[in-house]
Amino acid sequence: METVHKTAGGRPELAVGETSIAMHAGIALYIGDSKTPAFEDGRSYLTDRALYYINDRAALGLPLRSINAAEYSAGILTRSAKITVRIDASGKHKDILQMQWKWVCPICSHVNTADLAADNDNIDITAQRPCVVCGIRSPDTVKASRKPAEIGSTDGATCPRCTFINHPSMPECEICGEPLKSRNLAPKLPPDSFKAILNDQQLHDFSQVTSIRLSFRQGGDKPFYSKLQSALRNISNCNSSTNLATETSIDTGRSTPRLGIHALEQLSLQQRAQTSAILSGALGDLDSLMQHAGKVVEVAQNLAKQMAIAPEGIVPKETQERFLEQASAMSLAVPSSISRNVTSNAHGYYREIARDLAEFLSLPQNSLRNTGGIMGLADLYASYNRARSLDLVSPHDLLHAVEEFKNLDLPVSLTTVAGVKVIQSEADARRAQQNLLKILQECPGSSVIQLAIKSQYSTAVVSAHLQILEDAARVCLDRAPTVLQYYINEFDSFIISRETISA
Amino acid sequence: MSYQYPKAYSYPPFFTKQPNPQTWQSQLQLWKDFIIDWSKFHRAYRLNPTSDIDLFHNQTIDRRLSPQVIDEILKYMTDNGSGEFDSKEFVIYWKSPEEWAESLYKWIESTGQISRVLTFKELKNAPDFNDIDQFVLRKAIQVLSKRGKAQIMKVDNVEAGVKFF
Amino acid sequence: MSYQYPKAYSYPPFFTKQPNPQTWQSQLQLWKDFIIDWSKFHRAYRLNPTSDIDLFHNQTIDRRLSPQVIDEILKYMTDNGSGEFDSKEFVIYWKSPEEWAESLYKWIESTGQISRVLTFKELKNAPDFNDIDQFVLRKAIQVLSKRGKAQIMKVDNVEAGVKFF
Amino acid sequence: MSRLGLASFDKSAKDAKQFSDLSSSLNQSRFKELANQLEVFQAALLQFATEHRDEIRNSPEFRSKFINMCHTIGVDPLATSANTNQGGSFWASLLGRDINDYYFQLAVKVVEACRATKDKNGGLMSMSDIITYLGNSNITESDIKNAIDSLHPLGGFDIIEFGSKRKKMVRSVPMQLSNDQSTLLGICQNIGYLSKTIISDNLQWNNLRISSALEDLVSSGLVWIDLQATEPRYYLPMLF
Repeated sequence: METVHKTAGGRPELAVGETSIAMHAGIALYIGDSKTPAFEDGRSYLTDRALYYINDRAALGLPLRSINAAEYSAGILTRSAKITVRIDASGKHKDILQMQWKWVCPICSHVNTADLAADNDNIDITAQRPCVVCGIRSPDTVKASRKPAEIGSTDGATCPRCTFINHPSMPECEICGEPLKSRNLAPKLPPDSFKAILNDQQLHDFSQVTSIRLSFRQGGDKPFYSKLQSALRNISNCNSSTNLATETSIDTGRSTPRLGIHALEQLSLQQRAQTSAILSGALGDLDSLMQHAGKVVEVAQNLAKQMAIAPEGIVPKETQERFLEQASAMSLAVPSSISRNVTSNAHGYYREIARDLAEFLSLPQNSLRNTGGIMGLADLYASYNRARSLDLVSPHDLLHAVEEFKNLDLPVSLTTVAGVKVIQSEADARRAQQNLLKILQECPGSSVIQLAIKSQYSTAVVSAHLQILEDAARVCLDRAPTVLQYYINEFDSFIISRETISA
Repeated sequence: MSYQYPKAYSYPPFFTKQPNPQTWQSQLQLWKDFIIDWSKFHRAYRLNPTSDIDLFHNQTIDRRLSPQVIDEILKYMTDNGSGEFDSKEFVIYWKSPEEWAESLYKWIESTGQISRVLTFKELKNAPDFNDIDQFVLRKAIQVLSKRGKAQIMKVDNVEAGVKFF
Repeated sequence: MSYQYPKAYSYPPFFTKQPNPQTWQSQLQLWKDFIIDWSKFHRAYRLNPTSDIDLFHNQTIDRRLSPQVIDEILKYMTDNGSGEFDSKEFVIYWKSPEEWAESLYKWIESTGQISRVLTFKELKNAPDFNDIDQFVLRKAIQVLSKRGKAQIMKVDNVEAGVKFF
Repeated sequence: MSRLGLASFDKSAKDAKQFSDLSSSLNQSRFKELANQLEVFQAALLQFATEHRDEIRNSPEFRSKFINMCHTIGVDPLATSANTNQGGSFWASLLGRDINDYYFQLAVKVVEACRATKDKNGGLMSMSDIITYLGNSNITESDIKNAIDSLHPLGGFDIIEFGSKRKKMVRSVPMQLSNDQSTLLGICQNIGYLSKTIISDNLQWNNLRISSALEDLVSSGLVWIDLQATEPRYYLPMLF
């Protein structure tokens, strides 16, 4: 039995081409016959190559090859069903027990995994690597807080260059990055849970373990057992046959080298069978997957809804931030009231697109001047992505990017004209209005469509500008029998000329 | 010498009520001035808003004011003291009752007819009063009586004439 | 291979001037493209709007364009540079004078006839020029002369030929 | 794609009660447990997508089913672009950038198709016409629907249905279709064209109602008129 690496998602990191067959939660792992608190509740994964046991404290894996036999004992009354697995402990697998450790950094609440190589006799905890995100080495005992001032100033590490009082465990100054003379913090013992194991000497050298027992507290034992049996049969067939490295993953690009024609035939045969099974199964899988997912997302959204009205104090800022980040990464339909405080790096990204957009609009052929200073967001989306042609930007991101214009003091702003979301450049809009006035000067009584043809602006843009000019009393209209026509507003000049006569 | 129509009269938007309030105000004013100017030239005292509407219809550019807009203009003129309705017809004050009253009193004084009673008919001998509209004349007299410079004399409750002081 | 009429040709409203100005604009454009496409296929240079109107008359669906609408379309094409009237007939530029001028000059260069005088008839030997319409050819030459690449030579005031530079 | 009813969340009267329940239920551990669940879901989905990456990419039917499935559970895979600097959205890594690009490219083409034909059809174009216009056979109507849904944040594009055949039309111009207008467009789809007699026979409307509805349709460019029939006929625009 060896420990394995876990993916960020808490699943065993599978080898190339390893496909998972079954997974069940609510399982307790007995080492030999005795229970261990660390493995009270976890998930068991079965793949075509190994049996894994994972919970938030540890990740153990047992290659199917080293399993001699698996026995099933049904659950009676309170005793839950169990599967006992006999292991060939002939030492074929000299492993170094590697426990994998997961700890949440109290500063930035990033989940780190640390490797603690513990070979048989001494437990040597290689110096814990600092938290990947914020670089703080996090002995559990230090109650870190962002504001260094809180802890005694003598305790803080003042930065030699900018005299900023840093948090004692900061490797370099938060402000100017000057490396602080890092006082070598004695590697503290890992979190208490690990100590528990050390105390009650439960920790075995797994390589000597001859049998483990999986106790199914939440049912699902029978299907898991039958799949385990069939997986073991496959492995034994493979052992007996030419030890063929069957390539089961679809993505042939990463296939392992094949051996001879015979192998090739069998491979393509198997693959065709595999893909058709998968394709038909896929949708089935998809449905079952989505059912499960639906529940999770629903819970997430209910919580998001409650967090929307939670007063600031109830949910700590960092956890809310982390949840938001996760939710937005999965683009959960998080209520807008929450997503307004979109995490900072999202803003950074939107500002990136906004700058790119501004550049795009500065090119003469794209300038808003051509369209009368106004462009609908959908049209912008089409022409901008047409120009990008690769790595297209989603409508949702484009909208957020356009909203960033005001922060970059670009002369373009997001507004709504006649119910349509548009971007408008004040300068070009005024220029367009002057242009329309000039056309009306030359041909008074033009209709919207005539103005649109002469100015090359869209009819929507022309009517928007006419509305503005009318509000400013620069233009007035004539409801001719069939069509609405526009004139330069000359009423005032009539009044003045009238006064000269009657004065 | 035929009447000189103002430039606005051949400006098509003149016949469309302008949505912009500011423009509409100047439009109202222009219509008022035009109507006064036109009726002064033609010494027309009365206007029937439903029948004589050729004033509001420019054949050459085929544009006309809609009845509602005509009403709004006449209401504007009433508020503005440049005319008022005498039942169905609209009386246009291209010369205001005050102006009429003043020139009437000046004539009474210059012809030494203070404290004499004159019939309505005799008053029409005043300069420029020959074709004065009865309604307007009466308004002028009211102005003078309010100023205590004239009084309508009644004989067994029938208006006989006016006495000036 | 017979001419493929566009789908619009069998769409009855295509033969009625659309009241909506925007729709009418796109209808004009459709007719222009159709006329150009049709004449290019048939290498027809001229069109008499009053006589050869079968182009504007779809027997199968019994719809035809009225003469006024035909005129509006031809006027639109003129403004748009896709043709012009040569007295009664309308010359269709399914290939614009500029394009003709370019291919003519390329041929003159490639055949080393720069600075030689060629008669109009000889010009028809240029590729694709065999059935070129006289009016269009002349237009092409005008384009070249404006660019200083060609000049019409006259002999005792009669056009004899064209010299290229 | 409307949010999962969250928009209708009513903050008003029941806040007080909500707070008391909330403080008791919403504590650190519950939240942590949820975070775990989210991670398991992400991992399971990632695992699934890596296994079925080719199906998702190649079969349009599978692709739109996958995306519709995501919509039903309130997850919008097309919401974020592929290369957000958060290392690419979860979905981009899941679906692969070319899926995102596929739908965003389609959205671009739909916008262009509607713009190009706006003058001829008044900004109302049938889904089938769009597919013909785009000339690419394996685009399905649900692909177009997903593309248009993704345009939702930008506004200006939506899908309306009318007529007994519930024909889907894409509307790219802000217009308010009155009921009368939609009914007439529906009939026009079935019969091929409209005329005053056809309408009065089918709907028994009075003349004023008929002519004003027809006039509205013409003035908004939604129908073309043919005056050379026995009586004026009104046709739906065609994809010329």
